[in-house]
Amino acid sequence: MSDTTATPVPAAPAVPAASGAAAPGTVDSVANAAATPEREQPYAALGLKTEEYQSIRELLGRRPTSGELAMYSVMWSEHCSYKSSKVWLRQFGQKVSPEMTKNLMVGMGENAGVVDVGEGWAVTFKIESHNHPSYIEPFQGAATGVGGIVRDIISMGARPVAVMDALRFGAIDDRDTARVVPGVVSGISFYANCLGLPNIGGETWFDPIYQANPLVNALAVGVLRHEDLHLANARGAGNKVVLFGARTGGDGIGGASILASDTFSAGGPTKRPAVQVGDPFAEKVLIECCLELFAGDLVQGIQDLGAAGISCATSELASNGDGGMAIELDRVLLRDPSLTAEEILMSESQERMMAIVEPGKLDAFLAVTGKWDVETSVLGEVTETGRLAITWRGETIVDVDPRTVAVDGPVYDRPLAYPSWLNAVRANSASELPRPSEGPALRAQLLELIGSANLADKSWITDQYDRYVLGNTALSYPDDGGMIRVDETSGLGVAFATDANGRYAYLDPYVGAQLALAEAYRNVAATGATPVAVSDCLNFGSPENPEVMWQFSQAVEGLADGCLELGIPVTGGNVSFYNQTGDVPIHPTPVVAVMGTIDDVARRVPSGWQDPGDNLYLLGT
Amino acid sequence: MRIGVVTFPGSLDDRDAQRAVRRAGGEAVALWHGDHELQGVDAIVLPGGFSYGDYLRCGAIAARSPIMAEVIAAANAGMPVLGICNGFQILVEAHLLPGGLIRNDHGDFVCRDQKLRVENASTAWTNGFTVGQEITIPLKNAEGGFIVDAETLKRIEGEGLVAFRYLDVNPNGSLDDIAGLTNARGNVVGLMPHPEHATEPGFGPDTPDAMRSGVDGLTFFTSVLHGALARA
Amino acid sequence: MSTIVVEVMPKAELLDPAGKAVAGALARLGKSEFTAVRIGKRFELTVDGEVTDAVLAEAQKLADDMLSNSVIEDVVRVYVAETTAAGSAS
Amino acid sequence: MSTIVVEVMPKAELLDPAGKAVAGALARLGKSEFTAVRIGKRFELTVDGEVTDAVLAEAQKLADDMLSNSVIEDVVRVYVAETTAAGSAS
Ligand SMILES: Nc1ncnc2c1ncn2[C@@H]1O[C@H](COP(=O)(O)OP(=O)(O)O)[C@@H](O)[C@H]1O
Repeated sequence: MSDTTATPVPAAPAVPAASGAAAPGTVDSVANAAATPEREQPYAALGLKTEEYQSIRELLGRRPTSGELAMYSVMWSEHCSYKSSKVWLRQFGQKVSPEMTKNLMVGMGENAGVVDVGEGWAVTFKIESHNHPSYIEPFQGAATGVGGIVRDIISMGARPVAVMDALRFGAIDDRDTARVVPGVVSGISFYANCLGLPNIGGETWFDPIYQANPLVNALAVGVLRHEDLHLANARGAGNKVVLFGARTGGDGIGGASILASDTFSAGGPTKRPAVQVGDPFAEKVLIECCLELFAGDLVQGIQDLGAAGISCATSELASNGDGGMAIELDRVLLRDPSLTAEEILMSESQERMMAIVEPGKLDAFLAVTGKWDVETSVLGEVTETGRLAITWRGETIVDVDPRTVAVDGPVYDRPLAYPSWLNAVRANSASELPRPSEGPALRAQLLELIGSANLADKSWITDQYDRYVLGNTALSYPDDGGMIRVDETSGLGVAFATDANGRYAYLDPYVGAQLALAEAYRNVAATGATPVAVSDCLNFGSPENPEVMWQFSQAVEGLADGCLELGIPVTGGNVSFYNQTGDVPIHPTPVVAVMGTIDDVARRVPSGWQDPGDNLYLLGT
Repeated sequence: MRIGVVTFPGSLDDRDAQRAVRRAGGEAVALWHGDHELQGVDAIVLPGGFSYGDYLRCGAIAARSPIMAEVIAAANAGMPVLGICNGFQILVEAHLLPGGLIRNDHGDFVCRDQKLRVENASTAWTNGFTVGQEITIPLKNAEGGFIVDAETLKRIEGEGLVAFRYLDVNPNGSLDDIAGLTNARGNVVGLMPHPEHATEPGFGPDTPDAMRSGVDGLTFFTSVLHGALARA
Repeated sequence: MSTIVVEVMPKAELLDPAGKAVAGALARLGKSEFTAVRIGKRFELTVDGEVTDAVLAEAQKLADDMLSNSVIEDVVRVYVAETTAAGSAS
Repeated sequence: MSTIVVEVMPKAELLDPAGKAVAGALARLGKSEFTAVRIGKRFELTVDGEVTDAVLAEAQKLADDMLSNSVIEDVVRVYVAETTAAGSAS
């Protein structure tokens, strides 16, 4: 392998690999694992159940090394493996007609779905949650949430062109809301504005049920030419595995697995901080760098690094490829030289990407990353072994079938239970409430409505978002949906709306999910666009609670049935479980994003009055 | 006429500035921060964005990038230079314009359709306006508060170096409602609002006539084009 | 009139993007003697009159609770500045 | 490894809206012992090895030219930090 760190990097000099904490001999190698089968391992602290740990031992035919344990634990977490939701999410792929999928270039399962919008253009979009980190550290949590979803979009080969945010907070007059709301809003504002992505819409909702568990769902949109489509797979033995972007540090180690799979109080496996700090400048440079790499046809496969970092990127790229992968972990550029191999495998440092590059194109690749001052390191190459092999300090510390890590994780068909409280809640209907008919009472009611946080003007939030940048925003605040011009010559455009109503879903998750879909669909249609695709972010309590699991199953079924009825496919999305305070789950909150297309944005329909004298009509029932 | 638009790492509105130049009838030339080459352009735009992440101070690191040596020399020789938002911050950090730009007084990023009054219509970038004209240009920044010591402020006002003033709302606490400045020669202009985002009907600020229809920003670019024609 | 100085720095384990950007700029300018940069905050709190132990304790509490964010920052130091003739902390 | 600390504050005669906002918040919280707040920056520059006079002079120059903007800020102090056992500047 030729020289690795090619970029003439301004910041700190490369850390000599040998200065790490682990002294020689303490590396838990594969050979060591085979020789010490009885060593106790902290699988439970890493979030693995005893049965899961046992099946790892069976898969490997020995105990896992500590590095392998790190990888399996993060990749088999609820957050990364979808182990409780998979059996239900399948419906999105099954309840489809050929008509629905004919414009889908990439469907569920990839980083983000890709829709052919005509004229050689394609659009990719996805909505994702960053709920728990945004409660702990609202500014950085929300900021890195935007960063993560935008990297998903870049990794499809697209230029990110817009973001949206769907937010749910606790009671507006709770003291902690005053900490969370400004932090979240300025985090989103900071990161997306610094990336130069217009914010074209979103939602803001206040309800005490979200007090200690706000929902921060961010959506990103990307645009690409058909031929620029890229996928996360590592093909072609001998091709180089390249890590580029920010250096790897101790951020958020255990963050994803611990945060997303259990309550906050269960501290992380290490003393490392559970939060990540985002650097939107680094991400902006990474975007431009990636687009130049795509334009030069210099990458064969690409994957962003999000939760589970290098564990996820290597195992997913290798699983989706046609062979195996061999990595020297010592080649990862570190910000903190004291990191252990396990921590490097789990680190959630932001603003990193992994690419598969043909050897003949490596120099050209390094020239582009050098131009953008993006630090780059060749970690290893694609092999024919079918194994993911990782070495550290000269010893093999990971030797696994990558599919067992990334694809064939545990799948649970968890028990469901009709909620014991639901009938009582449903019986308590609004029709029982007194209906004021007197002037003063009506007046008081109207004033209360107007004064409610949920109906109030949202410009305090939207004024902190740049809606102009890129010059293609055809609709945004205060319109029902956002709209972006895709092609400056033809006027071809796309529109988006996100909607959800946790209270409806609480009363009836099946219908609630459909109402969210219908509202987003209407909002898109109201802009003049034709709805064509769906992404969703399913925010629920613990899947280990059968009543929550019932809510989840109902919501998915409702959404899948609704999509089939409306004839638009779900192209991807995100599940966020464990949204609860103590034992009290949030209201089931399936946030639905609908995308539409319009052949010329000049024909868009804004939500405000346009001209004096126009007639007013009320449509529908 | 060839108008260069410099891209720094973190520039965001660079392609928008190029589009505005083209809409005005000029030829847009992309310039790169790391080069020492102005490619024979006749005027330069330093676009908006967050060059180098706005870290340290907005515009501070960009003002020290390779191409700025050339830009500063050209500006001192009379070439028209327009700094928009981050570009204004870069001009201030490069000491081509006086004062400093700090965090908005309310602490937040703000995006709004901002009304301005044209105070100086004899610069390279404002000669298509008339003094006192009211225009609407999108404003979007977190660090747009203009500050300067009292003595310099007096000089700026006395010499007519205020190019634009905020009307109705002072969105960031700028002294004397200052939204933009010119140098004494009138070739270097900087302002916080974004004229390039008011150049295309349908994608600009709202006007009383129709939503998103404002194109007041186009005059910045036609001004420099006409000025060049007049000199030719 | 006295001045209490509070110094806050980003936690060493976390990324300091601003410091990184400045370090990068220094390297490009050929100033290789500085290998890393971190950027924190320095607060000057003005106190009318003497700084008693109670006021200093209050400032320490403020530094921990409000002037810094303990999730991502450390309070490095809280101390009373010796004021010069000009009244500015040195 | 040594650390040079550079302290920069907004000029006393200029507006410091961030400091004013914090002072306002303190007043609202009833912390009337603090009558004004100003917020500046604290840089830590890492130097491999000893800090020679030449390096310190270079840091001073850097502080004046780049780490501060003399139009709106003052360099308060440039000094070599005593490093503690943990290696962090104190
Ligand atoms: N968090 C947010 N981010 C971006 N836009 C938002 C956000 N919250 C609300 N909006 C925007 O504010 C406008 C009004 O929203 P909302 O009050 O929910 O009205 P409606 O109920 O009519 O959709 C919409 O354009 C919406 O996209």
